[in-house]
Amino acid sequence: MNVVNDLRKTIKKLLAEKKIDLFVGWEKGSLPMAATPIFITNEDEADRIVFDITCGNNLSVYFTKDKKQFADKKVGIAVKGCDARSVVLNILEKQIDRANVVMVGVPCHGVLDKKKVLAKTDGREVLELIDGGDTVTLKGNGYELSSDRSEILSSSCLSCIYPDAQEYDIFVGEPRGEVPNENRLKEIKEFEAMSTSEKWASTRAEYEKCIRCYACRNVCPSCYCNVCFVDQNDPAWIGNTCDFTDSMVFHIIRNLHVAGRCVECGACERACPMDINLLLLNRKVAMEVKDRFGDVAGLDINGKPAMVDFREDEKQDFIMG
Amino acid sequence: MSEWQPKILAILCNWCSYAGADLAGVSRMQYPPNIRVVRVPCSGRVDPLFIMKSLQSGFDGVLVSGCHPGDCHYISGNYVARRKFAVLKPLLEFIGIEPNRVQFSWISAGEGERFATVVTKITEDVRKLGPSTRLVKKL
Amino acid sequence: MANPYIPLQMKVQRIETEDPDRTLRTYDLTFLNESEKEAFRYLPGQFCEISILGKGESPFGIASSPTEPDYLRFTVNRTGSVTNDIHYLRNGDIVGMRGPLGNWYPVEDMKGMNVLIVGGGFAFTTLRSLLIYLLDSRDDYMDITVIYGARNPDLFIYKDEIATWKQRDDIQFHVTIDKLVDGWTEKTGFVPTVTQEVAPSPDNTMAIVCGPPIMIKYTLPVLTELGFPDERIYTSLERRMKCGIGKCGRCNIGSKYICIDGPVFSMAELKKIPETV
Amino acid sequence: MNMVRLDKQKLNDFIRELSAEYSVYAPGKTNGKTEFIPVESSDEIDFNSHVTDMFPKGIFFPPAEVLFEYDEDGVREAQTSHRPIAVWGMRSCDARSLVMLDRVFGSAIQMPDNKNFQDPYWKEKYDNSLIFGIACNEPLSTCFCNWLGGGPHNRDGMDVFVVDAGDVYLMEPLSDKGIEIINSSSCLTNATGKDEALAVKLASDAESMMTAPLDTGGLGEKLTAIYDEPIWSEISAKCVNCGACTFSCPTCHCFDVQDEGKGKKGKRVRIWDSCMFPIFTMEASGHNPRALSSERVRQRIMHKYSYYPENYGENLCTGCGRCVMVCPVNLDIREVLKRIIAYKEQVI
Repeated sequence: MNVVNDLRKTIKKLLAEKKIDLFVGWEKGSLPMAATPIFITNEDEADRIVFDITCGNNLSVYFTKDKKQFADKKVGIAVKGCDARSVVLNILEKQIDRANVVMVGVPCHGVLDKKKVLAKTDGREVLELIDGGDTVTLKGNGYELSSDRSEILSSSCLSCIYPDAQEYDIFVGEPRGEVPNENRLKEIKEFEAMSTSEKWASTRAEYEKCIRCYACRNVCPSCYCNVCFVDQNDPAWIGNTCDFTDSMVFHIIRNLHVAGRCVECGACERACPMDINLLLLNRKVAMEVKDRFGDVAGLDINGKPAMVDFREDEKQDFIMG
Repeated sequence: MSEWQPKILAILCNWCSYAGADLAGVSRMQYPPNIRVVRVPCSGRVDPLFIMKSLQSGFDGVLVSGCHPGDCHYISGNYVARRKFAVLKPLLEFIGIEPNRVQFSWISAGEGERFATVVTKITEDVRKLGPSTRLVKKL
Repeated sequence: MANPYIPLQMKVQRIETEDPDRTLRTYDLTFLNESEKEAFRYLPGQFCEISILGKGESPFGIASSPTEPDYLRFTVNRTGSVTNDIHYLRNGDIVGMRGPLGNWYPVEDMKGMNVLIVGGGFAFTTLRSLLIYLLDSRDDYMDITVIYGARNPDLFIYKDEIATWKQRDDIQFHVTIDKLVDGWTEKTGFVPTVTQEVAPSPDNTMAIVCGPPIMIKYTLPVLTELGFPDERIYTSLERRMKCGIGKCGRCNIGSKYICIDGPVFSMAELKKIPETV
Repeated sequence: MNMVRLDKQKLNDFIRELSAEYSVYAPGKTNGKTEFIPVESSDEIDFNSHVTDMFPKGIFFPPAEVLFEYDEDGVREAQTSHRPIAVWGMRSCDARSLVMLDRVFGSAIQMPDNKNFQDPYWKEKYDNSLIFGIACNEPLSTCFCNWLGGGPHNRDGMDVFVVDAGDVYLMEPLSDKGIEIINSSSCLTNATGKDEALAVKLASDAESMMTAPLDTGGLGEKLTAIYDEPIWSEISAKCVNCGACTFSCPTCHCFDVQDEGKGKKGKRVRIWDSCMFPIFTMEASGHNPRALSSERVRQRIMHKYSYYPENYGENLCTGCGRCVMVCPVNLDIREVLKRIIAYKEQVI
């Protein structure tokens, strides 16, 4: 609760001192499992700000969406570790001017994944959720249960090593520091251990669910092309029907487009109405980028996104002998 | 019906690999007739989308070839391309596309023989895999 | 009931390039099947969806008049992927056609009235249809005035016909270009301004306006100023369209669909719609 | 006709009877999501599903539907040999949505030249269908059907109304087709007065569980009045313009038409589209009448609560709450409606 109070105070101060025109944060949503983005321009509204397990949205998406509603404004933004990396990435890519953004870091202990919560409650509707830190209490019609926080966290949080903003102007609360996470790559390694056919069967089962609503693309702060390659019609690269190969190619190419730019915030996976485990591929790509090029997206504000950079002596084991 | 023959798309850079293919031709080197060549200015021009699109439209294999590192006509095009391929190839393998379907090589203008070897190798690799099915779009 | 999504097949009979840049081409299409030709009845202002199989379809206003039964005429500006492919058509090629779709200019109501036709650029297609239709029963109508503007002299379509119309003494035909160029002897200026100059009388007159959105936007107030009541100003609108039969839901302005409630709307109808034209 | 009872033990037999003539669809689980799937026995039915996660409309208006195929010989209607469709377990909101869609696809739009356009693909499936609705005894917190003229025990769009009454289903046929199927079934017995009383009680219990309805009367006029006001950019500020809401909506029906072909062979397919996407209205010239996010959000709201009611006299929304559940930024349509109704028009 202290974090939330400090955050509110910080926002009020920033607004009062005219350091920012607007603050982007989260407020309590209309559903117990979802906080919702809020844009604050006057101090009174700051009391609506919350920060807890439900604050999953990566707010830096609002810097880059087509409306560019923050253009020419000084914007304060609440950032978790991953959100901060998104902001940094957007700064590196000249989408945001560092001077126009005030990053307020918040200590993140992970955000929830709705589908994991619903698995806990056997699909029963959750009417109230109390974030008690290590345990989270879920209440609904005729039941109340508590869950270990780790059991309902988004897969992105379970593999997270940078829960704090690495780049910030103000940090509210205690930074958690880097989290050594030995099991971080477990899921990927397990997947890699399968045979090619098994991998394909598994991929196919996941991606066949895609209905092409593009929620994954639209909530992604790294996806901000004016015209997305799937929307181009001359040439039309990809069919728009729910043909599986079209959907698969869309997701492969989207993954490559965010290679070295994906901060693994998991917004895409949480936004997916079909519960596709989108992040697995993103994380695999991020792993390759880290292994091969030593780069982690959005970590270094003086860096360069991996895919526009190169070194001459890179490993090229994949080139035919 | 005649025996199935692999159909392979070869995307070659203009300055090295395409010239290498030319050399292989004028030197009358033998290599399998299974490739269809698309010439691009530089391997850096190759959007991974081209590769996916080829697989989707029924090619059994894709070969992308450019200048050796350091020899790019545009100084650094193939370095940037290398990063793309370095990510694309493991990703395709990860999702379960057979590793040998999509291959990359560096072939210089003087390496006619190498061109013949590379084409022979990918043709045999793809022949072993059989017809591509996984990403092929059926109409 | 016939399936409204299935295009009829038509043959390209004649192709004419309208401008030096070759972005505007006129196509005359003929029916492959005599019974389809017999069943095809339309009036000026209606449109068809022309299909290039494998590429898609796009809506085009019919430029021929029902009084020219031998062919259907369309003028196509090369802008997108379908129109691009249409420009690759050769004589004898087959295209798909669905139509006629939409409503038409109020040709019945115009009988016994003066008619003012205001057009701009390559939107003159359905206006050509209307003009030919009126001229083919000339006695049913009173004075006919046409104001037709284009950016430059090259961008008029149906140039030969314009020349013959201008020579007729039973219509007043004004052409105008945006900016004066050497050798131009006709009017110069934007269509709304020229309309103001020509100042056609609103008495017992029906005004039909069709052109680019910006022209329509500035011409309608001029007509109002000249004294035309909203019920006697008609315009033809356009939106991105897919099905053409009121199902796919994208060509709406307000609660109206351009494809079934339009494309022809009276100014009175448009005023009730919140979305601006 | 009076109510009849179906012992839950006999549901499987009943489904089998239906299967003789119909392809039977019911809520089931695929990949962890509930949706309407073809079933052959009651074992496949997911009885816990409330509003299914996905697309009841998909049965009659599939996400991708072939309009025709073509090759060297010309154009042919796609081969469709559908058996008539029976749906078991459709919630009141979803059954109502079909009535709404039928006005667009099924009813003849009379053109001035006496042509009328009906959608043959929709009609073939919907006109021959048999809908078994199921009453909601426990509405969810996201449900707001009672705001929009519906209710948990609403019967619109159903051939047979079904109430889950513990060990039995109470069924009330509402259409001729419904009466026929009830009469021809051997699984049913007559309901008692007690049964009927129970059905009434369940209905009133369910209704009392709903949130207090918002008065949506005059909403259409209000929307028209505030069309040009700045409220729309406030409402749409957090929208990221994905299509999750429209794709999960049982009443959204906008579609795109795409050709898919190779060489001389191919097909024309219609696919679901969403007014949330900028390319929805993007014209070839580059002009886009709804280029801004706020304009697109306004279109969605206007279409549902102003344009459609203007044309057909009823809101194009059943209050099923799916868009509320799937929205990645929690842009709750109920909040939007409340805000619009509470909004004071600014005189411009």
